[in-house]
Amino acid sequence: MKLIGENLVCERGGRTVFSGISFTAESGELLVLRGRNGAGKTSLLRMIAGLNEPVGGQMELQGGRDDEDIALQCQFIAHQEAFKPAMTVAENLQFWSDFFGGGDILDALEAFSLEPLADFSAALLSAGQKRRLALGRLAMIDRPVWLLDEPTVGLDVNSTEQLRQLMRKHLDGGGIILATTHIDLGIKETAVLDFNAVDDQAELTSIGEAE
Amino acid sequence: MDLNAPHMNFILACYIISAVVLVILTASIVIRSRQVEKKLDRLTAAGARRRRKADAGK
Amino acid sequence: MARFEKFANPTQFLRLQGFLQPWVTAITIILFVVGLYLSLFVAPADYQQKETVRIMFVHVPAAWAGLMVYTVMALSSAVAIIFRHPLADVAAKSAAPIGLAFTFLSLVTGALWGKPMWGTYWVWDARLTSMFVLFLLYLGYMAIWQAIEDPHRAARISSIVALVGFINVPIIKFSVDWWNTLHQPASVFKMNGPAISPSILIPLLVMGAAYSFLFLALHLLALKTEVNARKLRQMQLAEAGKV
Amino acid sequence: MKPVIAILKRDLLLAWRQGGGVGTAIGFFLTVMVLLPLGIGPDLGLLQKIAPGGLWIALLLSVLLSADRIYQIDYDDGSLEQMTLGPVPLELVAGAKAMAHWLSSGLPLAIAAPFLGFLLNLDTKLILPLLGAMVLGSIGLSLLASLGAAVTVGLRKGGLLVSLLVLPLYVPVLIFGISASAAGQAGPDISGSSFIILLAVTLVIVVVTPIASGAALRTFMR
Repeated sequence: MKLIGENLVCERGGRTVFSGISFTAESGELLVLRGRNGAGKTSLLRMIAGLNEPVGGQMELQGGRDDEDIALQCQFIAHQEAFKPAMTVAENLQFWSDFFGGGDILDALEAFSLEPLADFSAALLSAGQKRRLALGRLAMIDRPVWLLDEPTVGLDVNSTEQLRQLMRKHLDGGGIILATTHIDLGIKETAVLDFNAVDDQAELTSIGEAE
Repeated sequence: MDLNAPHMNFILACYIISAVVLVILTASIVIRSRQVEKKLDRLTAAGARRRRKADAGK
Repeated sequence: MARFEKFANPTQFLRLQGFLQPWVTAITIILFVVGLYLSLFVAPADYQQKETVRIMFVHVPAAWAGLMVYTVMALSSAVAIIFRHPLADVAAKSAAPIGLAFTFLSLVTGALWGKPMWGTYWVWDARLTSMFVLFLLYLGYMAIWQAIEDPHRAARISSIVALVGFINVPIIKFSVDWWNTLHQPASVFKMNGPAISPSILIPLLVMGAAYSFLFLALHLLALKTEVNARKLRQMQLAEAGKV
Repeated sequence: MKPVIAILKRDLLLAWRQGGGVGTAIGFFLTVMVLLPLGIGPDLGLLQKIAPGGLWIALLLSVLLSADRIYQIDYDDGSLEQMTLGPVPLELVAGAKAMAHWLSSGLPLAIAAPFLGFLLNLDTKLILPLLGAMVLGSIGLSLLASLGAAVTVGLRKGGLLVSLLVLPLYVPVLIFGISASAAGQAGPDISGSSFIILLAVTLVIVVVTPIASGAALRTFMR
């Protein structure tokens, strides 16, 4: 499986956020997006998730389920956790499982050891717990491409470790991950897409197998 | 049209109000058009001056 | 997403507008002069209404133009959504105030006509009520542009609102007419008289053409302003980017 | 279809848990019921004449005001964003949410309204036809209100704008709703035919609303 983007152009409010971005990410690869804030890292993730259409260039997922467009084969974990405080943790997870068509909520709970909180109302959760709940969806819903926007924000040390194992398992299973992050995820990045390049021309700089 | 027919004031009122509203509408569009054009010319002129300065400086 | 900085068709439009504007303005003025002369001096007084029939020459064209402009807005909104044409939603936006003015005039002249006819300024006649609702649809459309800052988003949402409004215009017209017949079996006096004699019809058509050309002239100019305003915004954005 | 049912179940559960929705809507409805006689005067004969109209106007205003929050919360907490990635198009999501809004506040209001008619000295034999017309009419009212909510999601003064956008679209539902509930009051029995026309108007709304809402929501996602 291979996710390809060719000279993508993103525009927001009449201003060009980035142009001419190309990248490829194959099964088992982690592509990390780096760059200053506002360089368009999140915009690229949102573009792959089908939330905003590219003004130029095109994207392709080779080897995925061709009948579905890319967005349906992605999971996009953004800053907002999308949970309803009036419902319990289990109810929230069950809703997302039904909505995305299946997935056992136990996987989500176990991935970040949230089982004891299952029947708690989501309103009682701390920011970190809410973060773990959102990331738990990754373990529950089976989609090949993961789009993670600053996944480690708000996580403590062992949650970050749990996230690392989850990502490790996903990559070994042939999944693809694109993530924006400032810290080292502890997984060897097969490639970095640096948005800091001059005048919006981000280049894909592959890091050798060294580390 | 005889001017002292009954309800003449209604007829005249209709025509006058129509004329006034249409004139105001036209004026507002023309004025806004001139304003935008003036701002645009000023900006392009400023841009041209800066480019000339940049070329002179090279 | 519409690509606004690609000025291919706006420059074509600006050239077309530059060419058409003087001609259309001239025709509008001529039509108005002829129309007013015919309406005020040539058309005979109605045997029943006497002189007040002349109000019709400013009322019916205004109502007709108000409806035509909303149709133009709906069509250009459809083009904006389907073909993502960068000029289409601006065409709808610049047409709205003109349509609002026409609809407002049709309501005012309709009310002023009501006084000599039925003794009250406002009568819930089917046509007047439908025009009133159309007036509200215009206000709703223009309120969208005020409420949303980002022009791209405002353009898309206003196109949707115009189209939904347009689908409802015939339904509202039908329901108001139906409602009118329900409560007033047969209103004694139809708005434009039993049959229109040529002596009345010609001034009406000329005035109708005058209002339509006035819309065309104003719309061309307003559209040019919108194109320039967008260019201005782009340049200011670019300047802001450099600072 | 499972995702649509999931949304329906979730929204109904939320409406039930938060409870406030229907309560405040009925509260608002009763307020209008008090204002009408205060404005028009306590003359029972007059009130009886305007009762169906008054009930309908109170109903449509209550439904309109209770619809303001349908998409706002999901937009703010990121649920709507996740739903765009779901297996069903946004149009169906909008349809499911509008249906949930109708079931959780439009319908209860429509059922309660005729029985509150006694406040306006409503003729008791009118209660049943009014109930039938209002239940059907409330579908159109709820869906149009949800369309207004979709078009103004994320805007500051959205509430005011929703009223201006949606109320003109209420005209057909109001006109045919009232004549459907008049049950032979005005001339020959036309409530039957107007009931069918009301149904037709409702069907048009049921088709148009999800499509327009989906398009509007997608614009706000960008």
